[in-house]
Amino acid sequence: MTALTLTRVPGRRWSLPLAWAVLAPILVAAAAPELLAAVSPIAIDPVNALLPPGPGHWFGTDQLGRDLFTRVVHGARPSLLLGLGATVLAVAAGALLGLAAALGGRAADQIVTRVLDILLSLPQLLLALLVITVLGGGVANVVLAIAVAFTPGYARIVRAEALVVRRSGYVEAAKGLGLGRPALIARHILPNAVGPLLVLATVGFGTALIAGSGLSFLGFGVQPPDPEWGAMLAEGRDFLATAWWIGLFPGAAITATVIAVNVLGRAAQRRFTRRTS
Amino acid sequence: MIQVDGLEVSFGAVPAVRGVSFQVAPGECLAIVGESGSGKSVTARALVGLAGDRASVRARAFTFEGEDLTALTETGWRAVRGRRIGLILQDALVSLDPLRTVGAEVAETLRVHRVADRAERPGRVLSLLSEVGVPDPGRRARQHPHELSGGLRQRALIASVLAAGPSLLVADEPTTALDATVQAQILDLLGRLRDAGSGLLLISHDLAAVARLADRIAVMHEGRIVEEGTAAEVLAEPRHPYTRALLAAVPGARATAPRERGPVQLSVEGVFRRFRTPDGHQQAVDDVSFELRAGETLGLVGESGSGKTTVARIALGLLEPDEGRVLLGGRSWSGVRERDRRAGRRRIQAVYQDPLGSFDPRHPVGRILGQAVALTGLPRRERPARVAELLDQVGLPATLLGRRPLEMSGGQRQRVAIARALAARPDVIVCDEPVSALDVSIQAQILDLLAALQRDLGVAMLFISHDLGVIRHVSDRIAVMKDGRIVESGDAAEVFGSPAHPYTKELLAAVSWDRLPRRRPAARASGPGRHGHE
Amino acid sequence: EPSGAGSTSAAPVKGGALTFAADTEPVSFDVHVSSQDITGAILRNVFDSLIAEDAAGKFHPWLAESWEVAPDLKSYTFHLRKDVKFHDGTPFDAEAVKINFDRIADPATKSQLAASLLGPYTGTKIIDPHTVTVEFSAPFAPFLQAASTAYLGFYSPKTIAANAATLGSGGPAGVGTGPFVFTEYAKGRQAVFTRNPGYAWPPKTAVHTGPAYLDQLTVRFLPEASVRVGSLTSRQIDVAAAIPPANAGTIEGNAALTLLNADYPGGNYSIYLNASKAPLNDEKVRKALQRGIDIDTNVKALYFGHFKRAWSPLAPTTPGYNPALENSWPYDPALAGKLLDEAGWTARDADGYRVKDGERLVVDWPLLPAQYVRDQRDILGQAFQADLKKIGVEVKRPQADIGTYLERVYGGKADLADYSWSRFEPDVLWLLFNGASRPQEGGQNATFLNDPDLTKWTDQGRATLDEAVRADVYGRTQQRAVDLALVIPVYTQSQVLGLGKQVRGLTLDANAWPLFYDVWLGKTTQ
Amino acid sequence: MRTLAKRVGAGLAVLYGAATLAFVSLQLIPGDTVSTLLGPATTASAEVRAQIKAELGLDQPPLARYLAYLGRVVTGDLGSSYQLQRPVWQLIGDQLGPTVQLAAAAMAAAVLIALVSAVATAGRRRQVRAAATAWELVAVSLPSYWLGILLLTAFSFQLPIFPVIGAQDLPALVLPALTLALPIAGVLAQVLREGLEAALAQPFAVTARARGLSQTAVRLRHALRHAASSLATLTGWLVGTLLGGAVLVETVFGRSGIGALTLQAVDNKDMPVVMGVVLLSALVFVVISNLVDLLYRVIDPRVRA
Ligand SMILES: Nc1ncnc2c1ncn2[C@@H]1O[C@H](COP(=O)(O)OP(=O)(O)OP(=O)(O)O)[C@@H](O)[C@H]1O
Ligand SMILES: Nc1ncnc2c1ncn2[C@@H]1O[C@H](COP(=O)(O)OP(=O)(O)OP(=O)(O)O)[C@@H](O)[C@H]1O
Ligand SMILES: [Mg+2]
Ligand SMILES: [Mg+2]
Repeated sequence: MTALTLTRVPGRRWSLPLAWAVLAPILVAAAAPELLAAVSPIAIDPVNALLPPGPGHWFGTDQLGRDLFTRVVHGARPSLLLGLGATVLAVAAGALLGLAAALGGRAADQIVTRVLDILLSLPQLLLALLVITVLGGGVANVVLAIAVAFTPGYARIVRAEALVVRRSGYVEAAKGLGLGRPALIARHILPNAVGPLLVLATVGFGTALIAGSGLSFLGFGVQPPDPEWGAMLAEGRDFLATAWWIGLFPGAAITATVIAVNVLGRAAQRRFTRRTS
Repeated sequence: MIQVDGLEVSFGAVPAVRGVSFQVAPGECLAIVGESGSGKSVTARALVGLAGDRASVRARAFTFEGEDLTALTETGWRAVRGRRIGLILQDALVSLDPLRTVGAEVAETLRVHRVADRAERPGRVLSLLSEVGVPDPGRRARQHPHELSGGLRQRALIASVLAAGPSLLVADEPTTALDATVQAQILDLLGRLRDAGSGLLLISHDLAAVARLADRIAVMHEGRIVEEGTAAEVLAEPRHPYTRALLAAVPGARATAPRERGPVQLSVEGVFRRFRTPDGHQQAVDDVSFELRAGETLGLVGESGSGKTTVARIALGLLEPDEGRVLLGGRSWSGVRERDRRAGRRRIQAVYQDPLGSFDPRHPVGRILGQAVALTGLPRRERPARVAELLDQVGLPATLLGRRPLEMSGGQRQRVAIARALAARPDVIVCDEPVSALDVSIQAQILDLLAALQRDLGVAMLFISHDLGVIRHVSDRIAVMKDGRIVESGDAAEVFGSPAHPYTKELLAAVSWDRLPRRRPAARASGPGRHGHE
Repeated sequence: EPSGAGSTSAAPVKGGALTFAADTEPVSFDVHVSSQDITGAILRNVFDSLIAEDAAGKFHPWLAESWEVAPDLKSYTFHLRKDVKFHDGTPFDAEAVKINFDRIADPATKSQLAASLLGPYTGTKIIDPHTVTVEFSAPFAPFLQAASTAYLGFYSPKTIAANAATLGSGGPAGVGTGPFVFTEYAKGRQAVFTRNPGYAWPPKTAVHTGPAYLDQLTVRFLPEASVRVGSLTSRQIDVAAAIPPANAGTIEGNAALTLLNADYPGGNYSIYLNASKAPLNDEKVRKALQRGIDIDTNVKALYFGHFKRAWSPLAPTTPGYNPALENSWPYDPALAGKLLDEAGWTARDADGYRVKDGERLVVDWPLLPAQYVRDQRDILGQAFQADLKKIGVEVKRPQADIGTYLERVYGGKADLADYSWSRFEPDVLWLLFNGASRPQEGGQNATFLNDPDLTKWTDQGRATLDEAVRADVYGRTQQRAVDLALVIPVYTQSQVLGLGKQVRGLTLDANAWPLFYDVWLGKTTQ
Repeated sequence: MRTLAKRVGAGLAVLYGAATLAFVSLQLIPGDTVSTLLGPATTASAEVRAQIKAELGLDQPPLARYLAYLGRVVTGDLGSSYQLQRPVWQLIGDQLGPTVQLAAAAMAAAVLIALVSAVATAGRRRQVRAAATAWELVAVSLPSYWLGILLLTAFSFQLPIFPVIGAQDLPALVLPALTLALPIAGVLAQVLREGLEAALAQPFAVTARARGLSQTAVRLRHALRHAASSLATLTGWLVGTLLGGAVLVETVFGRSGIGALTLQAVDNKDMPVVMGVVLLSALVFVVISNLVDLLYRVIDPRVRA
């Protein structure tokens, strides 16, 4: 806008590498949990139940004597998949709805915005609960419920973005060059309207993880034996006084992942805005 | 009154101002000119201690009315700002808080410096506003900035700066965003203030504006003052090469004689266009007709909002006229279906005012031009060669192919935009304010490039600008627009020589052609084949 | 015997307010409608019963001074006390009994439990103002036990006339005859009860007579276990129900607190095997499952010894419990393997599961939606899953919504189902094993087998009040159900209560719920 | 006047949609609706089941039920909770107070915390901003039920400062309100700071300082208003988060309120209540977002044009 910038976002020299350093082992755990923890995450050993962290069991053991380190490591994949699955579904549905509204003509816009208005008028948790009331719990349904809860927000962003992009100089310029409508949408409108969303989605990913955990807490979440962090964390709350480690490690894993992804998302956002405005 | 010696400002390790010295006496106007990024604004802000949190400011000497300002604390500065030195910021149109009334902004200065007590303030605000020439100040004071025109906003800003009676006024580009007629009024106002005894430090990249007001001129280049002298001296006998280049870049009248006219390429016949606005309708284009022949340039000039861009979009087939029609190469161009129009699109191309906005921010130059070339139906393997040819035509190196729009300078972007327009080998090019976002020196290069291309390729050009200098420089014929209508048209020389319509007269009167030396033809050597180095 | 924590010699003191934290909140406060344990437990303080049952299963007078049972067990005559008054001053009489029982039986009331406690009820005959005869269309022995529960408690006829439809929402409309008056209910937070000063008709099973000691009883609803335990240890509440076994140690280790442990009567938490379809229609396979699970170790690990492992489908505190079953079918994976071999499941596939005729030995055990899961039964199920894998049986635990779950399990499509059913009465065995207790029609017999013996015995049991006969048929029922491996008893649920040492005289009733009538507050021992 | 009619129309459309959505959800529940309502542990007889079915109108075709339902909703009759045997509007009315109290307290706390955090750190040194960003990120990425349990453990169980018990008095409101507020404050602080920094970067902020205003005065008198208007876009999210968060917070702290009611209703498939809550949320959203719109017009005169 102007050279007169008194305040500028300070470059975060250490936060990006730190975020990657946090995420790297988590990604490895998600890709190949056996590499980090060879034992089965559901192998029980009641004799060694509720051992505090120590040699042999770095994160301690839970009430069935399962090694928590192993469970946290093996929990990476289902947890990330939950976050990712919900986010991908929501982004895809949001993009579709948003674009349909922005590009589909007045009638389509009217219908989609009305529907979005309705969905947006409900708290996300209520939407998720509604889906779960109907479909029941379980990983797939939790993913779906969170996706449904997040879709309207994403759709609205895509719609707004697409409306801006549609009226932008470069779309008009491309039209002036003789580009057809499908090509306009595919090459210019779609990527530019959905781009900002992808950045937002990194933040949404963390939110999805937390939402999943909240559903587990309310008793609607992912059920064992899959060691999913949110469910493990929810489970651990009953042991706060007696075996704090049961909740601490999955909780720390969630918080670390969410913060790291947030930091990366913001960096991407900064880069995106720097590149496009 | 203010004396600055060896002012240095740097941001981190990057120096923005490198040892600038000057002084301003009461009743005197010193103008600092220089291209964008040369450090003018930073200098101005350093004078009130607002160079920025991350700026480190040093000066051998920095005194104001005999007082040393180098050692001033933040509290000390606050007593200086507004009360003794007034700063009119560069971005005049956004320098008033949009959420507060104009009156509140003016009153704030009074309040901060306790110039007037609460009861007196409303009266003072009104008198200040009327002093700077705001009509009906009582109503205006209650309005918000967005309800005011650019000129009024600039005046209100000046009123807020003058409120506490500073003896030195620093005006950073006070007229850039304004129409020519309004510009003249603001400059007059500043002139009156200077005549009343204020010191005036005027900052601009616009020599025309400076020439009108300045007693002395200092030329800044890359953080240094490269030349200083009385206005007459500097304008007439520039010593430093940069000053000369700057002066040479000011567009003069078109040098070449009108050429032979080719066949009619584009004809616009009795076109109307209305837009719906929150409070009714706006007749953006009102019965506009003109025709454009091969090889000629029609200059369309008019103030902001007069409908120029709307005409351009109608001509480009991007907007349907409500009434009237457009013919391209003799065939119907308006009122046809988009599918039928696509074949003809390559015959008429555009260069836009805001090249940045006309490029997909994600696409690198190679892809931007590649897309344009692909649309001409060129076989895939021949495309890279054609892209290279186009780049060469507009004088850009092939190394730019991988750059994205944001990674290029304004001049480079505009050249890419021109290359894109040329890709289709059009018969008509519509240029909508192609140089108004550029520095004067770069402006000249682009104008020369366009002229040379037109000469070589024989295209017809519709050239839109609000800048009379630019229009005069490029046009064979001129059409003057006001409120959606063409109020006057004719050969360039005719219109400039003896304007018939009162509005044209007013427009021309606002520009002080005479204080500027004639443009030297030497500068026209640039053009195709020359590589940009801006 | 469940016993009080305050067996000190100090004399009881009147006065004070006590806060009791419950883990669940009644959905409906209408004892005639609700099927929840918590409803009966809380409202026991507000509603009296015709008779009282002690921990040994003996019946004592309460609102009825005496009673007679017709020899055919088709009618019961009660002689009511004459001095009983509802909280609103209305006298309690035969009319009130009739109005209440008729209300329960009326389908419009939509009773989810009480109506079934009335069984084949046909009506109540008023003999005189203080004598009633309750009549049934078939012999109905369990009625005395049913009549001792809070679910067959009595509302003032006045409140039934005025508020019948809204009794479920709690609060002062719930007018009974009990030692406490329901004064206030804040949904989601608490229910407040105050002493009924005119109370003079406690059951024989109570320690004292006259009004209750406490001025006020507040039931606070704290669903979060950690919050309940934390509130107790920080002395913000006096009594907390449902202490998770994992936290029991914390309370035991606290000098100011006591832990009270009492087994629930009724049906233990057990796994029921669907014997109506392959592969569990083969008794050998069922037996293999029964012996292939290491119940001891897993239950001990998960519940820290606070829940006992079970040997019979009936809990030990229930009358008619068959102790002979104890230790009669220990964990024996070798035997389980042999049984499966005999059943023809000899081959193994790549994953180590047994195969017969190219088909893997898989049992389908649907998982209840998480909000219905208690006591970490899902985790216990994982342990069982792991045990059975060792003997080559794959246990599948599909997740679904409750609708699909009910369709699968109660429609007989699943192989295993797991649940518990508390009630201080061996008649639960009828619910669990009688051929007529078909799940498709509101029954609970998830074995889907109509075994003539089991059906006969459980029918006999409910048709007699003869202790000897009942002990015999119920003992045999338990034995046969285990022998046929229709059931794998897992553990006996237990009420684990935590209370401050200042709480004296707290006893648990036969249903293992705390009774507050005799409770008084002593000096806080710090 | 016309815009008012338009707004009311749009609001009604949202409410109608929400009602329809709730109704459709009920239809989509798989399995036998009555069994589902009753849950697994019941001995309800066939007669009772038939009674419930008739009462819920489940023996009617869906369209007839839908129309009847809409008809009732229009007349303000949200039906009766099957489980609680009370009119839904009465139930909601009873539970509204505590939730409004909680939400209002949380909102106030969140705004206060966010304001302090944002105003104090916007445009400051890197370390200062990093510290602020850090707490905000942690607040945002901590599941709120955990936050609640941790706060309770620290400030009620270990240090007996705030009681769990007297859930309706002021001291007992502190922890739940904070639990609900902190994650919201984290987001608000980020948005506010961004808004403040954007405003401070605007020429008018420099102009104001060039007039002699102090840094703090510029923040408070000029920038804050701009940042506040950037909050307006968050209204929907805020309302949703407050209501949704109430479900978790009310459960942890054992408080009355709409959240607890919702949870119980969802748990028991008490669809009339679920529908009522859906309608209420939509209504609250419509009302609040219109109010904020109006407020926004007061704050930002440019919108009025
Ligand atoms: N806050 C800042 N931080 C870092 N660099 C800055 C800052 N403000 C200005 N600069 C740099 O200082 C140099 C001089 O900028 P300045 O704004 O003074 O140019 P100018 O001559 O006023 O140009 P224009 O004609 O475009 O206004 C530029 O390179 C600019 O990028
Ligand atoms: N899409 C549109 N919708 C509504 N009004 C429009 C639209 N495009 C232009 N206008 C209005 O039509 C009038 C003419 O606009 P136009 O952009 O043609 O002016 P211009 O001469 O190009 O001005 P400038 O020099 O500022 O570019 C203006 O008042 C403008 O607000
Ligand atoms: Mg500048
Ligand atoms: Mg224009």
